[in-house]
Formats: sequence, C-alpha cells, structure tokens
Amino acid sequence: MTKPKKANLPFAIANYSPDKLKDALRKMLLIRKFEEGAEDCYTRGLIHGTMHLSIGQEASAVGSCMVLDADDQITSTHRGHGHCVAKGAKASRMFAEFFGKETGYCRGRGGSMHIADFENGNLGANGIVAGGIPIAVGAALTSKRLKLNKVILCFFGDGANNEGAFHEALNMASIWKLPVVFICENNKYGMSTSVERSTAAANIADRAVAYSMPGVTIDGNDLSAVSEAVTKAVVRARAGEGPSLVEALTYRWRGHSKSDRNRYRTKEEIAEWVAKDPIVRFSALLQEHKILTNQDVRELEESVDKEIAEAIEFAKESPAPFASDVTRDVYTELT
Amino acid sequence: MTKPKKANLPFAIANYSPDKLKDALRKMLLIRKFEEGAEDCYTRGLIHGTMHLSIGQEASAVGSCMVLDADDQITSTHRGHGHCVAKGAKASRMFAEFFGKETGYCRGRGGSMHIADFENGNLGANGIVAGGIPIAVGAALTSKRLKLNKVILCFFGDGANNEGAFHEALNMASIWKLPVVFICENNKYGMSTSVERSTAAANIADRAVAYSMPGVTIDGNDLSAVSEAVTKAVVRARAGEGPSLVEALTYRWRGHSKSDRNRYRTKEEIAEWVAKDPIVRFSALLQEHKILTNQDVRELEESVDKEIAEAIEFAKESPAPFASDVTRDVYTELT
Amino acid sequence: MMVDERHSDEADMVEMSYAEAIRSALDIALTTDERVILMGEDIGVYGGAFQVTGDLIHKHGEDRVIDTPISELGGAGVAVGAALTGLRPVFEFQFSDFAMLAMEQICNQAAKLRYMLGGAVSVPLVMRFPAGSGTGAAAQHSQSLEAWLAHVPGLKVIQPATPYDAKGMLLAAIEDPDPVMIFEHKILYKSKGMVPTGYYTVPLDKSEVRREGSDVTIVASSLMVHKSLEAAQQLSDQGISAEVIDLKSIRPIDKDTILDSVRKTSRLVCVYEGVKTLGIGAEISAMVAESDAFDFLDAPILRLGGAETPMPYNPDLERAAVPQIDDIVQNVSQLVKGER
Amino acid sequence: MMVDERHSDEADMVEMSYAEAIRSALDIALTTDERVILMGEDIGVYGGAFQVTGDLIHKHGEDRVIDTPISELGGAGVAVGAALTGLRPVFEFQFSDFAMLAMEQICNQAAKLRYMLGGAVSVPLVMRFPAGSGTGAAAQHSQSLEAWLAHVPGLKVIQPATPYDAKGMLLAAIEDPDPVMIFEHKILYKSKGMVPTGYYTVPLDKSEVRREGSDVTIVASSLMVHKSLEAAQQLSDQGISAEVIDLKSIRPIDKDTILDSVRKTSRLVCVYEGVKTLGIGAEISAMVAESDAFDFLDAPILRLGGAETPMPYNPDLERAAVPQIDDIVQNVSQLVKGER
Ligand SMILES: Cc1ncc(C[n+]2csc(CCOP(=O)(O)OP(=O)(O)O)c2C)c(N)n1
Ligand SMILES: Cc1ncc(C[n+]2csc(CCOP(=O)(O)OP(=O)(O)O)c2C)c(N)n1
Ligand SMILES: [Mg+2]
Ligand SMILES: [Mg+2]
Repeated sequence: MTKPKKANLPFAIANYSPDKLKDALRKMLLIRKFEEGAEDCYTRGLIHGTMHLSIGQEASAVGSCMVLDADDQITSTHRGHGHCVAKGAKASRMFAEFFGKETGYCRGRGGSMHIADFENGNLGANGIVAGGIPIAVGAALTSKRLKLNKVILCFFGDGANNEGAFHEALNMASIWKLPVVFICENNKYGMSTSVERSTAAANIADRAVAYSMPGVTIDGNDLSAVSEAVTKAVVRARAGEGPSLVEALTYRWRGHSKSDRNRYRTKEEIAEWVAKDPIVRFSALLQEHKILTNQDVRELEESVDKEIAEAIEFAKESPAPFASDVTRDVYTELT
Repeated sequence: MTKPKKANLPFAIANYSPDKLKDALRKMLLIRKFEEGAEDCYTRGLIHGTMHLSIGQEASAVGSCMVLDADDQITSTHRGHGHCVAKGAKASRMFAEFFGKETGYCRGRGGSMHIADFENGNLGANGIVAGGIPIAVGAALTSKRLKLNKVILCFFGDGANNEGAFHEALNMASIWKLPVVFICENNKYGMSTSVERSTAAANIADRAVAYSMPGVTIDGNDLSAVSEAVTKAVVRARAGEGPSLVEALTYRWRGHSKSDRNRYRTKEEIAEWVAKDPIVRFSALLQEHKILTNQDVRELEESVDKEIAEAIEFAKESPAPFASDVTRDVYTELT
Repeated sequence: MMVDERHSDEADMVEMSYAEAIRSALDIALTTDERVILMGEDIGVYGGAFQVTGDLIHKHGEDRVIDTPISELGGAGVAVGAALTGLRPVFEFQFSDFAMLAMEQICNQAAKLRYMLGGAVSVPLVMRFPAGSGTGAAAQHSQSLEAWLAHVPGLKVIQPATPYDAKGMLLAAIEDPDPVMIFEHKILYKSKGMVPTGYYTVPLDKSEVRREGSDVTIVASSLMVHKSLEAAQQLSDQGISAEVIDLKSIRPIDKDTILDSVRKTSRLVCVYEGVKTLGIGAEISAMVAESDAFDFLDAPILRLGGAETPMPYNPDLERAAVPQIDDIVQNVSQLVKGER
Repeated sequence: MMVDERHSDEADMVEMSYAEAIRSALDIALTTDERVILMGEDIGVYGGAFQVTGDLIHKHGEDRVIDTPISELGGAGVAVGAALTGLRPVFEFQFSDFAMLAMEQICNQAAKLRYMLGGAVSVPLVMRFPAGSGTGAAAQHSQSLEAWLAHVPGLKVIQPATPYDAKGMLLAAIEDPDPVMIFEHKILYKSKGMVPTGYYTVPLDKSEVRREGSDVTIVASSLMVHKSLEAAQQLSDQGISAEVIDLKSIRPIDKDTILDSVRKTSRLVCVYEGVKTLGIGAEISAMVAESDAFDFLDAPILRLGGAETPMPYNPDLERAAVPQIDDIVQNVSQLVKGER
C-alpha cells in the first residue's frame, strides 16, 4: 500500500493489486446501488424516517477506506452509507437496519443516521453535524495510549467545519499528535447553505494552518487522488507524526434529505457534476489500464444488483423488535 | 486619530494629543492601583469570592480602548477590570460592585466576573471563557443592521482561542463583514496551561487565515504598538471591510486567581516580564517626548491614589442589597 | 387533532396550519418592527427544515432572514449579543436537539445577563425549538428538552399546542423584553386551525381549560393536548368526565388554573412527551402535592411521560416510547375507578 | 458537617477530606487499570481548580493525567471516543457550569450510543462536576445542574455527600460499563471523614438513611444532607423526630428506601440546592405522589429548593438563594405541626 509510486501511472493503478482495484470498483457500485435501492424502498414506503444519500460521492468513501488496515477505524456522518459499505459492512444488515429490524446493525434502534459496524471498525454515523469529530480524536487517543497502532479516519462535511467541535477536536489532535486523518467531504453545501455563504476560507483545507497540520484540497471524485492523499496522511499518522486534513471536492446528486426541493442550486450545476460521475471515471480508468474489461464491469454490476436484491429480501424477512423491548439496552446489563 | 503617522515617531506620540496621552497614562495607573487596592481589600477579607487581576496587562486594555469613540462598545472577560476602567468606568462603582453593594455597576449581583458598564459601552465581563466572543459579534450585527456605525472590540485570552465559540464567532463575523475587532490578550497561560501545550499554532494570530481576516501579533506591553494595530483594525471595521484579529503578547504578574500557587511558571519568567512593565515603558516614552515631566507623573500617581482611596471609602459606605430582593431583576418588570 | 378556537374576537379568521401561523407572526413582526431579525440554519431560500420560514427571505431580504453557518453555539451567542444591543432576534434551532450545543449561551448568558447586571439590561430574544418524536428520526432528532429550559430562571418557556396560540404567543414573545423559548412539536406543524390574519397576542403565562370535566384533571402540553382531548372523548363514552388543561406555559406554570381544576376534580394526571423522570409532569405533580389542593386529592397523582430511553428508530418502538391515546384512556380510567 | 461512617468493614480507615478521598480513588484506579486516564482543564501541575487531582500527574505522568485545552465540548467528545474504544476516562469539568458547553457530547452521544447502536457498545465514561454555591463566584460558577442530567436516560447520576461515598462511589463508577456523572459540591471538598485507604466500592443506586426518625422524612442530597442532619438535630430539641435520607443517586432514584420511610413517617420534605422548579425534589415528590405511599401521606409534600434566580454575588443574597438550616427547621416544624 505504501510502495513508491510508479512514474506516470495514477497512484491507485501504481499501488494496488488488480484484485484490490476491482474490489474498490465493486464497493463503489455497491454504495450506488445500495442507495438507489434504499431510495426506492423509501419512496415505496418500506422505509420510514429520513435518509441522506451520498450518490455521487462514492470515490471519497472508497478511496479513503481502501487505504486502511482491517482494524483501523472510521467515524462517519449523517451521510454515512458510503463510509459504512466502504469499511466492509454488509448491505443486508444495513437494509435490515433501515427496515427497523432486529438483524440490522443497530437492531432497528438507530436507522440510517446511526448506522455503525463496530466489528469492521466503523464507530458510527452521527445525527449531530461534527459530533463524530471529537469522537474520532478520542479513538485516536485510545490507539496511541494503548499502542494499538490503529489509524482513525474521521469523515465530515463542509458544513461541519463551522462547528466549534471541529475546531476543538483538530486542535487537540494536533497538540497530542494523534493518529487521525480528517476527511472533509466538501460537496459545496450544508443542507442548503453554500460553502461561500457559510465559510470564511477559500478552501476548507486552508484551516489546517490554524492547527499546524498539513492540509490538502483534492478532486474527491477521483478515487486515485483520494487514496493518494489519504495514504500520505495515514502514513504520517501511523508514524506518530500527527493528524492531517484532506478536503475532497465532491457533490451529492440528490437533495440533502428526502424533503429537499433543491431551491438553492441549479439543474445545470447538478448536471455538470453528474457528468463527473466518480464510478464512470474509475471504471474507465481500470479499463484503460486493462485491469478490467467492459464485460468484467457488467458482471460486477450484475453481481452487485443481485446482492442488493437479496439484501432487501433479507431485511424484509427479518424479525422486528418487540415493542416491549423499548427500554432494552439503555444500560448495560450487569451480570 | 487617523492622521498620517509622522516619520520616526511612535504611533501614539504622532497621533494623539498630549491630553489624550496623559489620560492614557492615568488610566493605566488607575487600573494598576485599582487592582492593587482590590487585592488588598480581598486579602483583608473585605471582598469575597474570587478575582482575576490584570496587573502587567494595562497597555493592551488602554491602548485598545483609547482608539474607540465614546459609543463604541467592548466585550470583556473574567480578567476584565482593566477593560472596564479603560472604557471609562468609575473606580468607585467598581469597588462598590466588589463589595456587593447596591451602588455597584451590577448592584452587587455580579461581582468581579460580571462587571459591566453599559452607559460607557462595556457590555460586560464574562465568567465563561470565550462566552463574550459571539456576544461581541452580535453587537456588531446590531451596529451594522441598524447602521449605528459602532465598532465593537472583543477581548479574550489565549486560552479562549481553543473554545469552539471562538471559531464559530470569528467565522460569522468574517462572512458577514461585521465591525468587530478581536483582541487576544496572550499572556502565555490559561489558568496554568501554556499556549505551547494547548494551542496548535505558533501564533494565535495565525488562525486569522482560517477566517480570511487580517491577523497580527504585537508587543502587548507597548501601548503605542497596541493602539497602532487596533487603529488599523478599527478603521477597517468602520469602513465595512470586516473584522481583524490582533494578538497582544503580554503577561499577568499575579497568579491566575486568588488561589493560584504558580506551579506552572518560574520566578525568573515572572521577573523578566515585570521588567517589561507597560506603565514604566509608556511613562518613559511620554517623558522622552516631553509630553510629561517626572513631576507630572508623580502628580498623576497621587491623584490616582486619592481616587482609589475615595472609591474604596464610597464602596464601604454604600448600602448592601436586602436579602428579600434575591429574586428581583430575574425578569423585567412589566409596567 | 383540531382544537376548537373559542377565544378570538377577530372577524377575519382563516384556516392555517401551525407552521403557517408561525410564519404569519414572523411576517407581521418583520414588517412592523425593523429591529426584528430571523436567524437560523437554512431558514432562507430553503425555507427552514420544516418550511416554517418559507419564502420570508424573498419578502424581507437576507439581511433580515439570516442563514447562519452550522454553528449553534456561536449563532445563539450572536443572537444574544444582538438582543442585548437593540435588535429583536428570533432564532430557529433546526431541531431542538441541536440546542444542546448552545445551552451555554441560552442558560449562562441570555437567561442570566439581566440579573447578573443588576437589572441594567434586558435580553429580548426569542428562540424556537422544533421538538418531539413521531418522524422516525431516532434518538438525536426527536427529543423533548423543554424541562431543561424550564429549570432555568430568567427564561420564559412555552409550548403552544394550536395554530392560534402558536401565532399569538409568538407575537407576544417577540414583544416581551425577556428571553422566551418556544417548543414547537414537529407533528403539529401541519395541523390546522382558525387563526386571525392580523396582529393579536396570547399571554405567555396562562394555561387554558380545553375541555371541562368533573372526575379528573388531565394537564397536558403540546401534542399531548390533542391526544388527551381524544382520550377524554373516549373516556366520556365510559362515563368518565375528564377536564383537559392545555399547559401552554411551562415557565412560569399557571398554578391557579391547575389548582382550581384539581380542587374540583380531586384527581390529577399529567401527560407529556419528555422523559418521565424530571419531565414537566414532575413539576406539576410536585406543585400540586405541596399546595393546599393536596387535601382535595382522592387518588395518587399520575404521570404519563416518555419512556426512560433514547428515542428508538423502529416505528413500533417509537410509539411505545411516548404516551398514546390508549395509554391515557386506560390509565385515567383505572385511576378514576380507584384501581391505582 | 461530618457524618458518622458506619458501613465500612475495613480496619485501616484514616481521616481524609472529600477531595483527598476522590484523589485516593483516582490513584487506585490509575495504578490498577492501565485503561484509566484523567482528562480536564488544569488537572496536571496545577492540581485542579479545587486541588482534587493534586500531584497525581507526578506519579502517573502526563499521558495519564491529561491537561486539555479550554475546550469542554471537544474534550468531552474525546473522552466519549476514548471510552468507546477501550479507555476508561475520568473527565473533570472545572466547574459544573461549563458542562453546558458539552451537553451535546454527554447527552446526545455518551448517553445514547449504546442504545442507538442496539447494545453493540458500552461507554465506560466517568465525569466529575464540581457544583453548587457558597463561594461567592456568582451566577456562572455556582449552579447545581444535576437535574438536567438526571433527566437523560442512558446516564447514571450520583451526588456523594461524604468522603467515604465520594471514594467508594467513584471507584464503582470507574468500573461501571455505562457513563456515570458525579456531582461534587465544592463546599464539601474540604469536609473530612473516615475513609478506608484501600480499594472498596459503594453501590451507585442506593440511598442511605443517615438518621432515623418517625415524624417526617427528609430526603436531601449532597451538601443539603449535612444541613438536614443539623436541622434534624435542632428539630429533635423541639420534640420532632426527623428521618434523614441521603439520596446519593439521582438516576436511578432508590425508590424503595424513600417509600419505606414515607410509609413510616407519613410526611415528606425534599431538600436540594438546585433551582426548585424541576429540580430533583420535583421528581422525588412526584414519585411518592404517584406511588402507593400516597395513601400514607398526612401532609402536603414540601420542597425546599434553590430560589428562582441566577446565583447572586453578594453573600447575603447568595445565602438567601439556597435552603439554610433555619429554613429546614422552620418548614419541617410547620409541616409536622400541620401549619402548612
Ligand atoms: C449540530 C447539528 N446542526 C444541524 C443539523 C441539521 N443538519 C443535518 S445535515 C446538515 C448539513 C450538513 O452539511 P455538511 O456537513 O456539509 O454535510 P452534507 O450534508 O453536505 O454531507 C444539517 C444542517 C444537525 N444534524 N446537527
Ligand atoms: C468555559 C470555561 N471553561 C473554563 C473556565 C475556567 N477558567 C477561567 S479563566 C481560565 C483561563 C483562561 O485563560 P485565558 O483565556 O488565556 O485568559 P487569562 O486568564 O489568561 O486572562 C479558565 C480555564 C471558564 N471560566 N469557562
Ligand atoms: Mg456538505
Ligand atoms: Mg491567558
């Protein structure tokens, strides 16, 4: 993963095995189709509540998480399906969660906004913007204190960077040189408020200066660029040199949540970004470098379609919690 | 106040009238002797609670506030006596407040940590570190919205710059181009934790970059340097160009509060800073430039001593609140 | 879900949703008082997460309807500072849950400034808190935290239950010199009622008897008023006559209205959505238990509050976590029959 | 101010202050469990604002006794993240008032994570809150906010009143898998009591009868336990026999101990320093009023809580703002004599 980059080759091509690259594409497809499936279930009334889709942002989730070792950890956001899949979660248990079932990752108690997968190192999505940032720093403190050698990736959005928690957490991570990488997925808007109208910095990565850490702004729709920047930051973190801030420029195709009327952005802008589809780009890259054929991609898609269909079936068939269990797991049962 | 600076003369000498300079020295002396008097009263058990003395920091309070027009405003901190005097408060009503009397600025309800003087534009000290920063931004919003043409100076310490409120408030002030000047009095320590151990930036002013505002680090014990930097910032603010961050390097001679055992700093360091006494420096400057004679300074000191003695007498003689009034002024009486 | 509006003298009443009634109040305030500004996340072109501010930005401009960054603490503090110096901000938390980030500015600053400064200032600040469950938004987006704020002297805290009160109390709040915190149940935003189109105010400190009865007093707030009225209707079929009081104000509590009713009915049930322990029903119960109305009580004072749990996502669990009409009917009926 | 310690079997008891007892617990935990860390502002070389951590940094090093920047929200969040992943942080707020800045991490994250994640995790976090008035520190440094946290499912909330309990409950808290919030009254830090030098625990969910009596039950917490015991002594001179219960735990509340006592004495007075409205006395009163012990009550349930005001600076006002021994004596005596 940290082999020297071969001249002129994109980072990902130069540094990852064909299997790993193929898996990355598969994960991107899985995220896309997972979210399309979830959206469809939502529209059909099978899923309630709300959800925040990351369609269009798959490269930053997959490009970041593929850099990690299995027992490294991440913290995620309200827009967290992609991170969850990228870190290795099963679509079936994610759907089960959205369906509110006992087989879901949170046994139906959390839903989309609290999806987590501790076994695979996903410490959880978060309903509170920036809420996961200090938590990531805490996980990094554990890693350092107990010498676990884990690196923590902390995902958050552009909107989150104006929360006090961002400031406090990045400062502490830096003074204590903790093994954490801050990944700001800048999709240009909070719920509706643009970065220009809310953030007094040209690039969010510029704010790294305030914490004496490296900051870099990259094309977040280019999987290779993402994994290159995150690799640098992870290497630095693992070497005990402290945190970094990576700003990945990307875009969510869908509205903020299921109740968005898209009044704050234009159709043209959306179309422009749809044209930069990170999956199409990465797929083309792999084909260009003969890692996959067109036929391989089609097979991948089919296998993902099948996985999603089965996952939804699993979720539907799974048992729901008993209403009488409403206060279960508020506290740990003492045995 | 904004006349072009005369060549080679220190800013203050070049820009202020002898009367104004004399008044500045008098205010510095008043702060020093006010706090020495308060300390003495505290030691003698005449004042209860706690207090935070700014002895050694007089140049930043006076050098900043002298730039303001009478109806400009400030927000202050737990270490706020200096700001209060500098903005024009009476020592008598301040002492009365410390003595818990009805004639105090807060009618004995607030004490040292909440001293305020609305008539003179001091919106108040604050018991919450960084608590006043967003409030200052709010006052600046009022000024802008109602076209009051007021500038607000917002004082806070180095410790406060690690609070989320600092981050959120500076960001908003910048995006909305509000007429506020952030003055960080960097006295090297929070309560005991040094800037190096708590702040991941070489200079606190470096953080201005994160908010696209000018940031400057100055010698906070040099009244002229302070008023020069603050003048620039105030001119900018008044012109509608937005906020600035001024970091004034200074030092508190006394412990953090009345219960400090000074374990976190050396005698040598304290002595080094006592040698940089801002009052001695400014007094010498005025004498060097023939604004005042040695005799003038002695007379000033005597007049200040007398003012302090009378102020303490006023406070002692003033009536205390009735215990039965304990819930008065929780709400506004509707008439 | 609709409560009969009996108390307006105005001729020109129209049907409005609760959200529209709030918008109408905001529109009037913005139009008549240049000191009024709105602040909040996505309240501008987005119209607010619950479409309460709607298109006010187009009428009043972005200097008056201000989209803040996602900065609850700082934003609240800016509102406090603005209120302290001459503006009259109406601050919207996108969900009341996020106000946890701003407790310092609300409770250490806004609530205390007047007192700490010996009465030298007032803080005419209004904050709006969309609260409550029922939307499947789970534990961090469904809380009812009104009890926290009602514990803080210096604040006024209200929970209007109808469009009529939502508008009239909001207009009263904007005029009030002190900080007023308004809890609005998200499920109520779409509920409808008759509302005067013009200006009027409703007192911030008065409860209201929504239904008269003689066997038991039900004190409920916000959405629970409607559930309790529905329950009272069902109870009347069982021959039980329940009086339903809409609490409306939780700081201060309108003691007289409640005690008068308890003296008449001899039984008290408090229904509220917040967590039962230390929720507003605790205060009402304790207030009655220490008053002279205690002697009139013929039965224990019952509280039906939220379950002792974070709000679950699964809809069946979510329903189980807050009092439902059936729970009210069953518990009140048992109480009246002496079965508890 | 000293309470007789009857419940330790340990031979090696020594006199310690409340602050020393806490430090002893922290020292033991740091020594025996490498997962334990301390976090807080100025808890290192400064020894803590109230000198609770003292010189622990010299024994355990700055990797274990961590001075945080002045960042309550972030610091609390770091502690939550650390607890979630294998450490056992003990986090000190310098004053409980500043915890208002961290409510989000405490109440939205620490309290809810286990539930939101379907039981997949625990959050073994301890937080310490120096609380209360009596130091002349005025409105932003003197609050008693335990009622807020006791309203939040997922937290355990305690208020030890003696050095013995301070140490034993803290050791129990550090071992507990769930977040435990400890309110420590600043005035108690210098109070003394006999404390075992070694390891022991005191249950987190049990109240304790500190003085037996037959005419009236006084349920008090923290500093008010001592004031109530002093009042009970004076009441006995008037021929009134007061039972005094040290509440100790406010989430959960030890219902049995309280109800048993009320069934015996037929009268209940709750004494607490937090603001009366929606303070912990409201919950105790309501809990009794809805229980079968209601039928045993011979008098209204009295609450003596903090005045409805921010804490004033002037010392006479400050005393007037919280229940004093005289207030307790006078009110209890009136209640027992049927004068209220
Ligand atoms: C503390 C807090 N404030 C506000 C919200 C409501 N909210 C949810 S997502 C969101 C926008 C977040 O923007 P960003 O961080 O850029 O993430 P994105 O949605 O663009 O992925 C807002 C305002 C929240 N959940 N938490
Ligand atoms: C939110 C908050 N946290 C902690 C404190 C306790 N405290 C009071 S002053 C202080 C140090 C502040 O340092 P700095 O901002 O540098 O100001 P200085 O005291 O040096 O003037 C601390 C930790 C507080 N009052 N408020
Ligand atoms: Mg975004
Ligand atoms: Mg300092």
